[in-house]
Amino acid sequence: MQAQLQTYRPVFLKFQSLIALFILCLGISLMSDKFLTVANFWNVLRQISVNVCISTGMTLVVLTAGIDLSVGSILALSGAITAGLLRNGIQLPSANLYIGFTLLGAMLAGLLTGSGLGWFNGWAITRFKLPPFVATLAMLTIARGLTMLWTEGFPITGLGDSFTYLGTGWFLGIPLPVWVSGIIVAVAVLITDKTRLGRYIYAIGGSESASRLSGVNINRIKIIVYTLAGALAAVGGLLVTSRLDSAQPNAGTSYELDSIAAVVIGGTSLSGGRGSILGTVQGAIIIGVLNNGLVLLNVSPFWQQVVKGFVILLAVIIDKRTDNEK
Amino acid sequence: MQAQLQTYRPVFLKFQSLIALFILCLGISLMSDKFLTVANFWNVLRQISVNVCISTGMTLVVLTAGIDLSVGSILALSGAITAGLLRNGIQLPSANLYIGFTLLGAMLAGLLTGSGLGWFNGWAITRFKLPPFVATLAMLTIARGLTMLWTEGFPITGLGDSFTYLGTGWFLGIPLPVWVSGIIVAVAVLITDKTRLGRYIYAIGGSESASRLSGVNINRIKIIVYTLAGALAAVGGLLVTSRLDSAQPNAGTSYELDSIAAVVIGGTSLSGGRGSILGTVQGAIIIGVLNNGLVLLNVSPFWQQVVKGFVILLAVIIDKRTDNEK
Amino acid sequence: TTKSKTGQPKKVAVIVSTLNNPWFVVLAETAAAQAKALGYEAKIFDSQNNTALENDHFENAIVSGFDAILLNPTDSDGSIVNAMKAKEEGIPVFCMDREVNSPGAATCQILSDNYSGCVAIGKYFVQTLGKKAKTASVNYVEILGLVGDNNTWNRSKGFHSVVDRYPGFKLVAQQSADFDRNKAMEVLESILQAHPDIDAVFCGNDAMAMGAYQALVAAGKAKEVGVFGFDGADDVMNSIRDGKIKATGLQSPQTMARTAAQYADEYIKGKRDFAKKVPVAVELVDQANIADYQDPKKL
Amino acid sequence: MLVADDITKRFSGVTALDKVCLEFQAGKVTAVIGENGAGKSTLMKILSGVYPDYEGQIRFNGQPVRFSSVRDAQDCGITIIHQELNLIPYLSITENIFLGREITTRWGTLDKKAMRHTCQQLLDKLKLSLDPDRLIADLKVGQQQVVEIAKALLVDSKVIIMDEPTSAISESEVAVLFGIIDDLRSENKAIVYISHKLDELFTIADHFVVLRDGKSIESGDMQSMDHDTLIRKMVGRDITSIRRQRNDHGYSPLLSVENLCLTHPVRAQENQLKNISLTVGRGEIVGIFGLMGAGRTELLETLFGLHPKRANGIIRLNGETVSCKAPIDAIRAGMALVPEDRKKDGLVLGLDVQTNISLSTLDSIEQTGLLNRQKESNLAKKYIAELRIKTPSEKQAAKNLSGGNQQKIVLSKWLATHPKLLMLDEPTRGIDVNAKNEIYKLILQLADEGMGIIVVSSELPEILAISDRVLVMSEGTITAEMSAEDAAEDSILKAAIPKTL
Ligand SMILES: Nc1ncnc2c1ncn2[C@@H]1O[C@H](COP(=O)(O)OP(=O)(O)OP(=O)(O)O)[C@@H](O)[C@H]1O
Ligand SMILES: Nc1ncnc2c1ncn2[C@@H]1O[C@H](COP(=O)(O)OP(=O)(O)OP(=O)(O)O)[C@@H](O)[C@H]1O
Ligand SMILES: O[C@@H]1[C@H](O)[C@H](O)CO[C@H]1O
Ligand SMILES: [Mg+2]
Ligand SMILES: [Mg+2]
Repeated sequence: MQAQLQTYRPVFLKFQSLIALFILCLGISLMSDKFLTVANFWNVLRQISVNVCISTGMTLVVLTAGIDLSVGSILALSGAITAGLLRNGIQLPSANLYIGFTLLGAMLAGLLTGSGLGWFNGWAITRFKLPPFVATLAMLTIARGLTMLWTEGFPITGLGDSFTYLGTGWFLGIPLPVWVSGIIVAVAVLITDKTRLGRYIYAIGGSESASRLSGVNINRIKIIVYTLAGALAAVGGLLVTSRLDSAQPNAGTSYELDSIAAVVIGGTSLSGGRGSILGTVQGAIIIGVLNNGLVLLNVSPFWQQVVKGFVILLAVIIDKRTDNEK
Repeated sequence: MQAQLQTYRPVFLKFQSLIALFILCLGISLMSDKFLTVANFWNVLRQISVNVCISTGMTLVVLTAGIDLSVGSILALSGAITAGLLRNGIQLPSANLYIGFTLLGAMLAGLLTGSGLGWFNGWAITRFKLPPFVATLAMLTIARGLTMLWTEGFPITGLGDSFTYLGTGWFLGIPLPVWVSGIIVAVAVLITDKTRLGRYIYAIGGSESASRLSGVNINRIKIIVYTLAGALAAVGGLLVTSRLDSAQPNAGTSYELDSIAAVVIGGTSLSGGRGSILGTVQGAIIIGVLNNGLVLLNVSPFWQQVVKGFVILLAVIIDKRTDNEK
Repeated sequence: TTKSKTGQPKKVAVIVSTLNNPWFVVLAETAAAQAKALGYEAKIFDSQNNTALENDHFENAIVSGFDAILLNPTDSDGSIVNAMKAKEEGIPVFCMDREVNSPGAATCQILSDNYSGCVAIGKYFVQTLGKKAKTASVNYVEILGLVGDNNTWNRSKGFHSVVDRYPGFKLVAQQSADFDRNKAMEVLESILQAHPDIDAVFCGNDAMAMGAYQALVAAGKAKEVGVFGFDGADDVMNSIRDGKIKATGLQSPQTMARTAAQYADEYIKGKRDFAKKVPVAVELVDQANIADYQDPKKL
Repeated sequence: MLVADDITKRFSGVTALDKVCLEFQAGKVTAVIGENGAGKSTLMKILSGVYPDYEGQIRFNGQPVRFSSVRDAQDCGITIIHQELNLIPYLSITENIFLGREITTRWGTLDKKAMRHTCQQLLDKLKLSLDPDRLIADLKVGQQQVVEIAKALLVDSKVIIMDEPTSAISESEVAVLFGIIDDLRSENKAIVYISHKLDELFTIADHFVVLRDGKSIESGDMQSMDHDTLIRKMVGRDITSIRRQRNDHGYSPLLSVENLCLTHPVRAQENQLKNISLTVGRGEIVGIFGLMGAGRTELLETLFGLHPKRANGIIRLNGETVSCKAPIDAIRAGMALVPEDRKKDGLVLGLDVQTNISLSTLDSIEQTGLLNRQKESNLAKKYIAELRIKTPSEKQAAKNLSGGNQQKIVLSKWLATHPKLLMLDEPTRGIDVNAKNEIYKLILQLADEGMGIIVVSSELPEILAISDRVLVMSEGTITAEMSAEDAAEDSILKAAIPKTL
């Protein structure tokens, strides 16, 4: 039995957070009867879907003992690229050139942008042995600057119904962003749990030297992981942009903190090698429920921050407690 | 000789960054004749003095393998407390109570606030074994909320000449904030290099378990370090407030990133145990010179961000290079 | 063109509270463009909503020898010191949009009056919803900007100075969305769970008004609930035209910026007597008068 | 002097110590013996204040004591050399030795000079010729262990516990240590000595205590003991010692190395390996002996593709030239390396046994692109059974296993790749007799199945017992080569001693 439990540790360890989450939900629903409704349920899930996408990538990065501060800026740039191409295509009046983009083309371009910048992160980190903090901090600034340059500081708006459907539509009674983030989580769980890549991610985070000696190509795995993180930030960018029907130049500001918070609250260790995607999802849900609950209860904006801070502390303490008692 | 060099490694290792800094300064001064002037020299030093204060505390925290995300909020709250007490004292009309504060009293109250919140960080981290990231992230939110509550969202202004002198005055031809940060750096170098406390800070970051087995009181050291970080953030808060003659409720937002950047660019490892205060000072100078230079060179604000990102990357790469060649 | 003694063109600094918001991008770029048109070298500084950074910009601008500063202050009180510093160096400061709370610090302030702009919106708000208020209570939501920003409170106070005097109006939720479109949408989504029966939303700026409107569309309530914004951003102007958003307070960043640059030019050419304050009216734009604003400005 | 009464210690699920009673006397060296996982280190950690929660009682000089921290025990005069190295990598030797016991000046600042001086004296006493300012991270494991010993000798204590102090050092250092222990004994200190090298125990110990499965089995005078009896008490049965059966026919060539050189990582004009040429045949076991720092680890690492930029020379495996740019190339060519530092390089300690075993052969448990848990656990179970790895299940985290069992996991990991050439660097370091024997058996069996094997070891008896051929290294060159039959201890040692001293 004990052994059985331990088998799935990399996956289910994380269900530790459930207790804190449960207490949190119970508390809010005692205070507001609007909390436990179907509509609000989808509401919360829809609202966290962007953070879930980003945090899934962040989890992979953190599992390798890295960090990615650039996700928010990459999100903004990818969204802006898609929106800009969709809206204006590429126009080079001097060369008398105009390239229009289909919805799919523009979305692909956004995803490629995100993956490309993520790849650059990974390349810089492995090629020059830079601390991930520095490399991705630089990218945070660079991608934000590029977003400003591309948008000239203005939102790009009016992207058409078929694009906004992605962020606002429903399918089989479930909001599309929830589908997207759900599928991403499912694939990421599969990757971390069932594939070589996932295994190597945990191994590198656990001991880079032992992994190298076991024939793992450390640099390759790291580059893949940062590229994925960039791509997932881009997915987040598409979701945000399509929900708002507008690419905001300042989108995603400080999302890196929310995302790392979800990862850490979900029990993944910042020193790598331990944690899981599902834990992160719970971390994101805790943050989402908290934000939602504070608004439902109409806590004043001043008090909200104080309450939020203490609830996060408590949630993590409760998790630690129950974890130790096991 | 080799041995000699290695002795002072914890202190001088950091002079690695000097090369990048030198190249940076050379580049800027070739492009702008305003850069290498006495006025601009004090200018840059005055501008980085707040970051230097905060980053000194951050370095201590990072050396123990921790992190402190709450410095910006603590800075804001401490500044606001000092400003509020100086301006209004404590008024409890219901109890017919009014307590006025002298300049010194109000400043002490600000410093105590910062130290108290820092102590709370350390206490939460050691008592509940919380990841420092989570505990200080919670404090980031809490202290910001408290600042809003205390100021009701409005800046507190008109604090009197004797207080603003701290941020704007000169003494022996050197701006006071530069004196303050200089003295803090000197004391911190002394602590890290010449005292037990400093030794234990490095030891804990190098290996917590080995330090514990050597009889080091880990919790005590950590609490001291986070308290110091809070106190130094408060000093930063006093400097900012007095420089502006106004406590801004949103002061210090995202200073944690600037500060960690200075620490990491200065060669301190985020996994603890390696690095130095002087390295951090150089990191802060690099960032300060970069900000100053980009403005002097009239780089457009959007391009600034892109350029800044690449220069940071380059600076760290150059350091790594020269470090390896040694 | 205007040259300094050395023959270099004279320089004008545009120090703006943030570029992370298109409204200010327009303000800054118009000011810089106007200064250039008048023959100056112009440079934009972005204070990123940080008064201390603004302070750095002032120092840097003074060191690098700018001849005038067009300032959009981060904070009416915190920026006093900065403006004073320039004054001491003999560099004139012209405030745009937001004021600096000190009579002597700036040479001239060209201001958009947030408070009275929102008084106007408050009046319009009461007027449009008043009919319902007679029979039942009007439930409305307020979405605030950054709670640490005093424009947020100037707007809120102006609005409440009117609306709070009418008993039929009930503020069911007051939440902040940091002037951000996405946050406003999410906040209103949640509020709608608690208060599905609201009649109106007042937002501290237009980006939030757009976000709020989208949340209402998603909830199928866009028809019943009136949205009110502030700024006169393109999106909102178009939405008013399409009958989606009720009203906004149109501030004219272009006018303020051009005037400021114009005054700076006059100062440099010798003029010294400027009015301390030049208010630029915030115009209430609603579905009745939107036709007067045919040509949407880029905003 | 120090008495333990009915000490019981439980870890979640495991009873590590079960009512252990024993006694350590002043002026005597008491050997604590037992297999891996018997509970020796756990007991010592209780006696030195590391684990404050336990059942039972400790008496010190007749007084009941209860240590709630390492400090408490230190203040009572109990010092311990831990089995695991407990040094701070980026502090210097001096800083490590004085950690927690710094000398300060009257200003309260650190008295670096005094500490450096004392440290130098200690290092001299231990014959470790290193600058006290060197960082620990730059030292070899063996040197670190000497520093660990120095740390324990710094303060004047009444009880000194040594938990495998010699696992990583070679015989000359052991001799120095024994000299020091003799001095301590004559100063009437109580010394507790734990080691899996039984010969050492006979040399140094006065008394012995046997622990088996967390229980104290027996204690007595060392003099009344012989090798086999001791082993029987420890293991609970007889074990036969292993010796390689010599085979007369030659071996068909497997590995041949010609003129392998490796430049120094910092001083590029200097070579760490100088024109090494060697061969290993199919089914042959080649033992490489050398003193600390002779370059044996570097040799194995270079063969395994860990230093591609600094190495040159020709390596042929199975007649084909191999150029290993990374370990993966070496693995594909059929090589395997069991590294010297198994905790750092051999295992991912936080992952479980089966994950560690499958790490280098994930393709073999893949099915349609996904890892098959069943196959994986079967693979692990197979090796757990074959190598008799003691673990509650294949899902136990590697860090919770004893040293010997950890080493077997590393071996399993490599056997699973079916290598042609297996390189073992100090394969039995810190491993009990029984497990050692099992590992020897395994090595011999693998050789008989046709695998070529290189064993690097600092233990001469080990080299002599299992090798077909012995190479001796010193200062980066091979200084002697002989068949095991002809190998005499003194000629090997002579070849191992550096000429440039
Ligand atoms: N921290 C721990 N958590 C769980 N179990 C532990 C822990 N430390 C030791 N054990 C278990 O307690 C038992 C005794 O371990 P101990 O380290 O004392 O053995 P030992 O006799 O020192 O072995 P070795 O000769 O390998 O050093 C083993 O079964 C071990 O797995
Ligand atoms: N990190 C390092 N820094 C400096 N010199 C090193 C380092 N690692 C190894 N050396 C030097 O390289 C040479 C060979 O070391 P190597 O580890 O191969 O020796 P070894 O024979 O395996 O010894 P050991 O028994 O300690 O493992 C020695 O001279 C050693 O001092
Ligand atoms: O008018 C501007 C914009 O609305 C901005 O969103 C907040 O600050 C105000 O001054
Ligand atoms: Mg042990
Ligand atoms: Mg070796």
